Amino acid sequence: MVPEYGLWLPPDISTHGYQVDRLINVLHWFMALLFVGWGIFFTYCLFKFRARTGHRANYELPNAKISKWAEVAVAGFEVVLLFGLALPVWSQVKSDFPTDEDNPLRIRVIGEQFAWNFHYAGPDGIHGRTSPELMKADNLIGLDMSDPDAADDLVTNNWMHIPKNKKIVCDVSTKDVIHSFWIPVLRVKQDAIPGMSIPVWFEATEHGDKFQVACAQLCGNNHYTMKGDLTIYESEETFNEWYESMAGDGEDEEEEEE
Amino acid sequence: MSTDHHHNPGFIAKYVFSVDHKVIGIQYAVTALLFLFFGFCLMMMMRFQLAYPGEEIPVIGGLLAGALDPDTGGFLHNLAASLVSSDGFLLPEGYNVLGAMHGTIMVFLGVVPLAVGGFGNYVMPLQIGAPDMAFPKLNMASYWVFLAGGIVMLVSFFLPQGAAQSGWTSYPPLSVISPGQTMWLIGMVLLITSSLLGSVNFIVTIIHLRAEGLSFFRLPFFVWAQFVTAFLLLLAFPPLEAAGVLQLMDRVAGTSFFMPTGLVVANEVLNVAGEGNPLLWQHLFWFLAHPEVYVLILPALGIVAEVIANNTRKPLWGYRSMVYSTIFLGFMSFIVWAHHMFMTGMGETMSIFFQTTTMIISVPSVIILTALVISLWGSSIRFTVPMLFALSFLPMFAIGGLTGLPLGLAAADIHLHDTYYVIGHFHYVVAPGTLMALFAGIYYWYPKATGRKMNTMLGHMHFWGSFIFLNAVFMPMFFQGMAGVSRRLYDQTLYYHGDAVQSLTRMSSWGAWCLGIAQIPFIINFFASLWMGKKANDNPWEATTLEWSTPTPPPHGNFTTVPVVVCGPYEYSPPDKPDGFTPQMTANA
Amino acid sequence: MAEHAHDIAKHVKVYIVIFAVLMVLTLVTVGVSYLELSIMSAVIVAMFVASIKGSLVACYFMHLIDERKIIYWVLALTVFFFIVLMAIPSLDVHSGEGVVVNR
Amino acid sequence: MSVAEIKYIDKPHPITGLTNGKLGIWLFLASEVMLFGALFSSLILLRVGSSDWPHGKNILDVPLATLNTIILITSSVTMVMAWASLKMDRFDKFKLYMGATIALSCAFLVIKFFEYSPKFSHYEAFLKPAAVSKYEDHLTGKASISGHIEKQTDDEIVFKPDTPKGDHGADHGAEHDGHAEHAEITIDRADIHRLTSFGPWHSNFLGIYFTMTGLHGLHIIGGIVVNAWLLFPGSVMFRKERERFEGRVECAGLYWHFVDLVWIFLFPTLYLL
Ligand code: HEA
Ligand code: HEA
Ligand code: CUA
Ligand SMILES: [Cu+2]
Repeated sequence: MVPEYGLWLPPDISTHGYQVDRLINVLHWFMALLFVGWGIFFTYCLFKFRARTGHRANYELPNAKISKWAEVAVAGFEVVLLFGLALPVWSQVKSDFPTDEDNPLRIRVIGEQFAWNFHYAGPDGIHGRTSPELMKADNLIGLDMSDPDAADDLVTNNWMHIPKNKKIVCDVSTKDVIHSFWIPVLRVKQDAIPGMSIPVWFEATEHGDKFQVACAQLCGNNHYTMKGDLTIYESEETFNEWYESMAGDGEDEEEEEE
Repeated sequence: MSTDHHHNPGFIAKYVFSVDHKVIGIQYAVTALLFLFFGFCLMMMMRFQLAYPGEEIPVIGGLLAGALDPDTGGFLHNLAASLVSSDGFLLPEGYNVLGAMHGTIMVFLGVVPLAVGGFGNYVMPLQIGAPDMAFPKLNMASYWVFLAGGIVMLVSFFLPQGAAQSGWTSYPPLSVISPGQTMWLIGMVLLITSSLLGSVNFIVTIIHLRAEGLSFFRLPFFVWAQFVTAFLLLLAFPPLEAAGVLQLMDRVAGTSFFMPTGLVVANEVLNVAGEGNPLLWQHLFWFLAHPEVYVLILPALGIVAEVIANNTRKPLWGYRSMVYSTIFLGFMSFIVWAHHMFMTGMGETMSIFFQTTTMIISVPSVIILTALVISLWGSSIRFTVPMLFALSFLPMFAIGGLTGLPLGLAAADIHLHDTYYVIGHFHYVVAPGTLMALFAGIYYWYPKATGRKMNTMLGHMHFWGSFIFLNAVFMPMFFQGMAGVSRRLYDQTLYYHGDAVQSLTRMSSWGAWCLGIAQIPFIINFFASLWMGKKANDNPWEATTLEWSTPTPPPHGNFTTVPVVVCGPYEYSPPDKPDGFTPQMTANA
Repeated sequence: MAEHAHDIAKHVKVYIVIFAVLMVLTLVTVGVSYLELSIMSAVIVAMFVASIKGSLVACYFMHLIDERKIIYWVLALTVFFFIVLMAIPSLDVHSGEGVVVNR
Repeated sequence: MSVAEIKYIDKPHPITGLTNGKLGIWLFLASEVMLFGALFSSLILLRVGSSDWPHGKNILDVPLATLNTIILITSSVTMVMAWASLKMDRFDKFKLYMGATIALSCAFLVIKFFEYSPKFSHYEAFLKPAAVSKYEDHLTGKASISGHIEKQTDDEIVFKPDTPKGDHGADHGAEHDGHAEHAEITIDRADIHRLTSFGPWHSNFLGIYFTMTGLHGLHIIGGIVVNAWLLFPGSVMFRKERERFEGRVECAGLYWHFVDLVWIFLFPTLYLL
């Protein structure tokens, strides 16, 4: 099922996204109101005060208290937007990370020119060690197979898999230049900064396999091809089934599976 | 210096290496217009790729593809190789080259030199009753350094590495590892140096060389705008110069100021020392680049204020609060820079601080715009060509400014950052905003500089064409951005959400080409009016400010009598002369 | 500013004194650097001495001590933005939620 | 056309009390503050973010730099004395002091040259973690050996290491270590992770050191050019336009003191901390 995309915001399938959307919508109503009101006054002036015979400019300045009120109202509304709508969402997205009780699924997201790699920790929940020296065409994230934690790990290239209704934490990093990890339908965006690993979290509320992960930051010639697919499973069970089927495939990383 | 005026200089000294601010202003303006045109041409090529991904670019594509052969391509060979494939369609790296150079050229070689170097240089000394800039030779140097910077940028297209391709923001590590960036950095260092020389000159001139009686609160608003702008350039540009030097070191001396340890490019670990910080560049860049955007808008606001006051035949409403707002705006613009970096993972406190300052900085803009609109009340509006441009500036700048608000709130920016919404936002302020204001300025001051008026009919054609098609280009971008289309995207149809709005992209592209056609009357008008324009008297717009009280075109030294100022800048329709106006300068001192 | 010759002669004496003080302070800061202080106190001492030296140069050689108001204003503005600029590192290092990976 | 005169070139403006030149030079210095401010800010950021920032004294030559500090401060004094001499109507002394200023600035550059050049023949070999124990006795850094290259082949390097850390008497700058009596050692290329001279590419510390001192050096060169102009061709102005000439000397002086001031901060931050 390809979601309906249109002129306004793309569909939202995350738990926090509605707040982002609400902020955007409220803000645009406010902007439209301001613009229309202001535009009516402007157009009226253009018509009413056009130069014509018998009409003369008035040297006296209008005592426009209304402007003060309008300005105060604009400023006031901005305060409301900022403290009422914008900051709470931001702080939820940025600070209220899932705790251990939520038992989030942690995925390492590693950008490179021009692909997204997803590093799953597997049943043990611990990501195996990686190192730059080991990053080669057959081991894109440089997973160190001598680390026991790496044994049950799985790495996918340009294809992200997550279960629905589960909190996901992504640790976003990059091998080379700056990328920006973006899933439009989940209202998630985080720059991948070289030398850093930055966490973001979200939770999907729909499942399906026709979603996309994008790169939002110019990262070189093929920036435009740097998109991944996103499959969201109906439940954790189906997600685990997928995981096991992949792990059993005997790809490079899983050869040491017991 | 001043003694030079007494000699009778030869042609070269008079028109090429001139120290006269008026000649330098015109040199700046013409050079900048050519760069604007060039930047626009780059964009028209890009717009073709966007509208019809992977198709051969008409005419130019074939032309460049023909130059791909190193033997027959001649000097075009390198250019062609960096832009097009053998089938004549734009390469992804070519797209990036065009985008980066469009941004750079428009901002640093087009709008700033036109608004500050051109209008500032030509008009400001006249408006304050000064014989010239305080340092005429420095002024000349500033132009030539600017030109050198521009030439470096242009030449870079024809070198084997091609021109810069990492966006006008040049974020490292990408900019450090991609070709062409070195010339960009050298060019930028020259352009920055030129701006610094210019801004020192502007500030000293405005503080010291005002005519007798011209107190600060009698200055035309345009001069105020230039004054604040000069401070922005003076204090914000040096950090970018520092950053540019650091990036240059990273590229040519193998340092790693912006390169952290363990970067792996194409599966090879980069052999550099590491431990650098890519965000350092972003901080230094935006520390300049946010004030820079106000450098783009303030002179435009100044022009609009002059034209509106003149054509409403009435003093500006709220002149003082406009001045205070401008100063406040300039000051605040130094502490909002990180709103361009909300998605880099900054901490919460920091983002709250920058969201708040961003909301605060929108208030002075609202005040200035409101003052300009209320100035219409009770006026008698003459719809001259400059006035049409100035009036259309107001709603279009309002759209651009208002759409800055969602970007300034980090939560909304999650969705909008780095999408076409941002492109829409800032083009509404720089193109339908600043560019329209600059056109207004050209039509308004042309008679002063040349002694002839530009043609009104062609002016109307230019205005309506530009007005309609600028909106046609940029309005769809908001919807594209909302839908989620990333900027700097060679081919958006690869994404579901991008494919869904491809028709908008196409519309925007057609808008851009029509916009190009709409410039033809302007170009004709600009050159033909030099010979065929209606002769203008010294004060064709019946304006009050000082530049209109001196002969047209103004002589060396600008004024034939010592100007003495007796009143504020906008004494239109005063009670004692209900149908007239009081010039700022007394007839004879 | 444009003073008379005997004022200048007085200035000259001041210059010599300042010169001596600067020399002493230079030796002091070099000397202190051999004391193996902790990095924190070393920075504080070094910056303190450098600030004194800098202020002496600015105040006496550059005559800032009795300069015109307008220059103070320009410098005050500059100093403010200078401080903002100096805040960049602290903004960056202390507040991000990202983890630096030293791989 | 008396209207055409630009005012306040030689006489101060009645309200600001400044000539154009002086106001201009102060504005220029304000922008210079921001330029060097940005570099200092970068230095702090890089240093705070670094895992192993070297002690300037261990890499750089403190005695030479101290000498340079003294030279530069002296040149600042001679500069201000040159200006004072003009004011006291002693053109001969002006020439003397100005000449001294220029000579001192040239000396500064010469010393800088001697400070820079050994860095490019002095190497550091960063070892691969696995190979560190092999060269235990010779380590000069955490996992590195610095010294001079005696001979190199495709798979080996004959290296004359500096006195290893811990040995006493080694804390006076690496440059002198050429004299240290230390046996040559042979390092396998395969054990080396990165071999680099002490140029700007060595580390961010040396990178910022070369960038900042280099930029400062360019400012010195600029100052020399201006001062030389004032001393030779420009000095004819003294008789023709006395006040204007004094103004120019004052502005050049302000610039020169600023260059000195920058050095006063560069010296401890780079060399001593
Ligand atoms: C001339 C240039 C200019 C101007 C004036 C502005 C003005 C503003 N800009 Fe914009 N901006 C840019 C040029 C400009 N910008 C550029 C070039 C970029 C992108 C750079 C890049 O990434 O390449 C950018 C990007 C940008 C971002 C980063 C977006 C992102 O990358 O995610 C943000 C975020 O806060 C922002 C905010 C603002 C705000 C709040 C204003 C405010 O100052 C706007 C204030 C104006 C108003 C609020 C409207 C005025 C008033 C009315 C409509 C009247 C109504 C009044 C009454 C009824 C009384 N801008
Ligand atoms: C001042 C700045 C400025 C101006 C005026 C413009 C003007 C225009 N810009 Fe530009 N643009 C930028 C600054 C500017 N832009 C920047 C900074 C970027 C970001 C780059 C990046 O991603 O790094 C950008 C990016 C950008 C993009 C996004 C590319 C991408 O993300 O992939 C697009 C897409 O359509 C675009 C289009 C246009 C168009 C159609 C115009 C039109 O409005 C142009 C109109 C021009 C004219 C009408 C010319 C008029 C002059 C004449 C006719 C001369 C006559 C000559 C004589 C008389 C001598 N611009
Ligand atoms: Cu990765 Cu764009
Ligand atoms: Cu901004």
